[in-house]
Amino acid sequence: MSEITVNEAVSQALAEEMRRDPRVVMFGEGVATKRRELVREFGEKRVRNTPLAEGIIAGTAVGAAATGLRPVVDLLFAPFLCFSMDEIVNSAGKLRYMSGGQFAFPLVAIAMTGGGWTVGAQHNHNVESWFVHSPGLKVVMPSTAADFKGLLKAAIRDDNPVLFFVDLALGFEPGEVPDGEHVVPLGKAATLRAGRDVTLISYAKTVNHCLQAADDLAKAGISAEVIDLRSLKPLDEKAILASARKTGRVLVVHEASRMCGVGAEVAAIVAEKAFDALKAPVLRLTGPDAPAPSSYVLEQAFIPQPGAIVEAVRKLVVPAFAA
Amino acid sequence: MSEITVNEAVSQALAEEMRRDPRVVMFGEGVATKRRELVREFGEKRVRNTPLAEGIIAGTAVGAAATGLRPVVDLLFAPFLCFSMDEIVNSAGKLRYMSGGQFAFPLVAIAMTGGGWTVGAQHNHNVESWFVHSPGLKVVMPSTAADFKGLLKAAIRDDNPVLFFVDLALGFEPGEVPDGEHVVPLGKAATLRAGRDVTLISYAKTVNHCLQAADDLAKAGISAEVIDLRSLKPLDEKAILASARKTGRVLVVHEASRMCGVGAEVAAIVAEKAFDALKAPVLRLTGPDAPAPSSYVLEQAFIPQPGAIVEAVRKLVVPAFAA
Amino acid sequence: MERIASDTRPEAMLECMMLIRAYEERLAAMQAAGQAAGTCTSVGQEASAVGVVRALGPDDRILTNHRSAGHLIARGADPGRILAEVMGKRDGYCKGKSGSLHVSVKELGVVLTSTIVGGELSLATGVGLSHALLGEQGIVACFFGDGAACEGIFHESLNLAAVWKLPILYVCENNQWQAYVHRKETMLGDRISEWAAKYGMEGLTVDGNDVEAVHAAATQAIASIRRTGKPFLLETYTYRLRGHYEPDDQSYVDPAELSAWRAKDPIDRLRAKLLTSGTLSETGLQQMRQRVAAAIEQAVAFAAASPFPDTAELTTDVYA
Amino acid sequence: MERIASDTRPEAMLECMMLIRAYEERLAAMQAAGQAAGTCTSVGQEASAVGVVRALGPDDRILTNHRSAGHLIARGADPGRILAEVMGKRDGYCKGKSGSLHVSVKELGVVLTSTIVGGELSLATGVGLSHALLGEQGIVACFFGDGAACEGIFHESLNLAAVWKLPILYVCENNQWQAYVHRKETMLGDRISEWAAKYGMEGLTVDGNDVEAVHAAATQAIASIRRTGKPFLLETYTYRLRGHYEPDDQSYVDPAELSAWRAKDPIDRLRAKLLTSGTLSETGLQQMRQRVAAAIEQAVAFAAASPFPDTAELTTDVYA
Ligand SMILES: Cc1ncc(C[n+]2csc(CCOP(=O)(O)OP(=O)(O)O)c2C)c(N)n1
Ligand SMILES: Cc1ncc(C[n+]2csc(CCOP(=O)(O)OP(=O)(O)O)c2C)c(N)n1
Ligand SMILES: [Mg+2]
Ligand SMILES: [Mg+2]
Repeated sequence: MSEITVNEAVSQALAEEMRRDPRVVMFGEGVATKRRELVREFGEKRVRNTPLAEGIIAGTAVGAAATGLRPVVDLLFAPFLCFSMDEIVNSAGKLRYMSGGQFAFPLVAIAMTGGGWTVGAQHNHNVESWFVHSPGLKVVMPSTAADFKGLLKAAIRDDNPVLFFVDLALGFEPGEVPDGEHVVPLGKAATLRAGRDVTLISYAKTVNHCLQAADDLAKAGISAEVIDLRSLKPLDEKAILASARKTGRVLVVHEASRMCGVGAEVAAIVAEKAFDALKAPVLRLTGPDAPAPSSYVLEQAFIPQPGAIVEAVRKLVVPAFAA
Repeated sequence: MSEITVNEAVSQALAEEMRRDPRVVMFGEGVATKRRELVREFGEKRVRNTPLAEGIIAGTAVGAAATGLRPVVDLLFAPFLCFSMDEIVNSAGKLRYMSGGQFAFPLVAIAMTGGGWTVGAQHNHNVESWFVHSPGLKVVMPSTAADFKGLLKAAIRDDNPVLFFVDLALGFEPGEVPDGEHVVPLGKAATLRAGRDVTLISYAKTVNHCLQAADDLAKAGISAEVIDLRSLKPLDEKAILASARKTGRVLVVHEASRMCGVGAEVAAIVAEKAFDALKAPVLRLTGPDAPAPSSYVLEQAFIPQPGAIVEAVRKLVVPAFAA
Repeated sequence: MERIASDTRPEAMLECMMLIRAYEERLAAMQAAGQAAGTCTSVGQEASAVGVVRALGPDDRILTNHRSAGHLIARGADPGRILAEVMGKRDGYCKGKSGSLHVSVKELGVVLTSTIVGGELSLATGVGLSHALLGEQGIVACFFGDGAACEGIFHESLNLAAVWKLPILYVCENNQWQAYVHRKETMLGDRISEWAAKYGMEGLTVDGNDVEAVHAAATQAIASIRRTGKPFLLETYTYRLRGHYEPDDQSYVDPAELSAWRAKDPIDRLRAKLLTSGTLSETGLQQMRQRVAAAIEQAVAFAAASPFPDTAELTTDVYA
Repeated sequence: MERIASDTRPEAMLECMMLIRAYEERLAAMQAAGQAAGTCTSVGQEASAVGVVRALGPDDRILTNHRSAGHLIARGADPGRILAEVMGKRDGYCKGKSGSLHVSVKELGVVLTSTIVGGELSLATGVGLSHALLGEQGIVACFFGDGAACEGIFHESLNLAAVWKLPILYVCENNQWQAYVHRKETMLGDRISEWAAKYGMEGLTVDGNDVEAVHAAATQAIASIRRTGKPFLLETYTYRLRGHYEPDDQSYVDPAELSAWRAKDPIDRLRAKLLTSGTLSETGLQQMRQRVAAAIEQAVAFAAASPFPDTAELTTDVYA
């Protein structure tokens, strides 16, 4: 084990996978400027700056993936994905199917998002659920340094297009990462804390808020289980349902807006498949239906905070405890 | 009342609103070719063909809306919205907020989607939930000629950006439309059939499939209520919950894929706010997590059909009836 | 096993153009009769397809757009399997999943038929990058329309290909139409090849209704790409003789313009030339017609006999 | 009540440039000290902002990009309210909701500061359409960078503006950088104005570090737009003297290039010229400096004193 930051974990994963597989290439706006160490080790052909044009960056990745390369593209901030939707959704996600399985699209698109830097709604928009909704894509959004490393490595090795979202508030978070080869399979949630009374399901930075809330709840005698989804697609239904059945109470927490978010999907799955085990309504605590504000106070108010999580849990749990 | 098709209803709404308000303009690829009658009545300045470029079509609408016009743009098929995501999501949806309320964006973007024409996944992709998830936008997807007319008129009069989705299988469907001014408010669902035992919630063409299923269910002694959401955002939570509380059993049906679709949102709302009234799990019947196939047999298999709806309802209802 | 066609004798190119024409007219007739789904034909543009595709080598790759039947057939694709795909049958090149406007054939190097206008432009640079980085011999031919040239991705694709020096032959089939909109309504200039210079790329416009001229220009452009590694923009100036999407009554088309272009039909032109020069005899022509007709009958029979896919196919091939 | 600035005397333009510089350097210092969020400065590019904006009339509208402080201040915006916005305070032009890179000021005709690179290009045509259809007098000035010129929307915007004859002055501030990438890595040509001809549009490159030259060129271009109704592409060739986003150590910048451009600093240039010609005295300059310093102190005090927005503001202004 060594302690490294999330950003370092990402850099390690990139370097290790480029070393392992010469077909892995990386490009994007400023990639070669910002990742000098990759350029030094792998050369200017495999690590490239691009013109400022997200459509062709993503499209180039799709075409390259179809014909033998395994591109990783940095699309910077999630709202810029709006310029790559055709390439990601209509091409990367659909062309394996539309070609009757003739072509594969092993590529990874990285994008940052989330509050914390007061960059405003055109740099901060949690749109991961768009890609969960779209066929043919996988979606990953880790919360720990170890998972950033292990999931990025798995994403690069996966033969499908993977969206890899980086919650930008986590970049400098340190975390223990296993030494040596460390690959985390896509599609597996992690139970970060076991509990009896309620399940908190989350991903990205709000996982940490759930862990903080669970500490506070423990002091109040409420035992909360905390599940980090990590992969949003494939979604680990088994882990979600096992915990829901165990505690009978579920709160889903994320920073993305509520309507048709990942929380809606998790709640719907629980309401369908763990219905008989539920002791209380399934609750969601999410960002509001509003663009991300820039002002620090508003930005913090946008994000579900530990205090709000505790409060929501009390609503779920107290009637039972009172009874 | 007169019987007209959905396409005619759309044309009537456009003509009436352009007549009523000189600020309403319409443009898009082939709009002036295909809507000669509008060109004749309102002139080439207000009804325009554009170059083949969805980004600037949408962007032009956003800029025009900010400065006094009320544009309606035809973006043809929903997958082409992928080229307009920045303009719709990052500009139209966010700039009112980001300007602190200084600017308004009254515009309507029309797009067709849905199976029935075997046009394949690059012309048929139900992405309405993306826009429901995004702030600042409204989303409409009617099922009857009367609602096509009334909701399009309301959308044009609304001071927010509205996505208006046309299920292309419905274009030639006839329906009774009230004579004279007919405006249907955004955000109100319609109860198309009252029932006791189960609530079927849907929108677009699958509403018709629900009605057919309800007929069949009635023969089997099961009384189904059918709700047509019509507006996906704002979503008529009140109508959803009232019916859920009444029947205690809910099936949500749509053609869009399951994960993070509108069905997930409806199910999550019901699971949270009608929990105590539920007699059975909330079920969803949706298109699969796959691109829309072209082959007619596969395309039909993609769409939730009346038979499948009946079957799903039996799962929901029979235990109770058996008990 | 697919076979890449490579015969560049004028009479072979004529027969190929006739086959494309016969295939598309038959398909349009079937559509009018309700026997097949709608599609886009390339009637009038066969010289562009055959002239360019037959200038390609076996290691070259192709990306094209919704009007791709000509490119596919010129490359050697089986009209029966194309038609089966259009009809959503199991023996279509994509198992019936793609339908009419998205046929790809990996074995022939056809990476993509994109019905997203511009989709081929967005992927071509990546295919070019693969060729450049993986040490492959071939170049990449990317066919697109004058309409696609209005999409932003045109700008992004050409610029990147120029900056990265990718081995791509961009072929703009300027057929004067963008669905129901005349090209003149969408741009002020007349020659799309002139836009190449802006990117620091070579560009050339050729008479797209003269298959020998197209073939010569493409051969030259491809040689230049192979030599320099740099992209090239070739514009084939031509005309869409049928409607945008079958059935289409062309009521929005200026009849004078249409008939002027009908007079330049690329098939009539080459046939007349070959007959006059004696390269082709009337009997030879007659035999060609018979071979073409037989091929079409066989294709129709094949596609008709092919079963629909099993509904289990609905969710296969989504993920690896 | 906002007042549109319109003084075009050289000494007024000098003072305005000094104000912009002082504002941005103060902001960068505050950011370095952790007192404000990151931002993009336009240090070195003040002549482009002031020269163009002061050539606009009161009915003209402006759309700009993330590097907009110069355009805003040149138009008469209050540095205090801009700073308050950057700091997320209630008295910011957008109530603190937009933050640093998205300040719009309706009363000054500033429709948009887009931090989506190219967002200003996508909206400009619509604003132009409003002007054309609603019979408004003004033209639309759309500022964007050389980086934005690589986005597809550049192509789409210019093409549509040309085809529809919209009254738009496109101003490409070619500052040689696109965040952390030098322009030469992203395009083969050197002059973005040359791309105008392709669209059938007039284009011109001007020395972007000479405010009088910029002002003269913009005045001419605007006159042509008012006369013809047609768009115009003006390129101001300049250089970004500070980093992309504060703080930025510029470690990736070639020091020789940077110092060559520092020698062409637009403020030094005009100041020297005005002093030499006697248009400005040393005392006059001293007074200017004092006024600028006072304005900045006032702005900082204003922004510091402004409260943060109430959290109830989180969900207001989302819908009409
Ligand atoms: C992104 C996108 N926008 C619009 C369409 C609808 N459409 C299909 S073909 C076509 C015209 C294309 O014109 P061009 O590129 O010149 O090709 P042509 O059809 O003339 O061969 C249009 C508008 C589409 N398929 N994709
Ligand atoms: C669509 C989009 N892509 C990328 C970025 C990140 N970014 C912000 S500014 C910038 C450079 C812009 O270069 P240019 O247009 O030349 O403007 P300049 O910063 O030089 O003034 C980049 C890449 C962005 N904000 N928006
Ligand atoms: Mg065309
Ligand atoms: Mg720049």
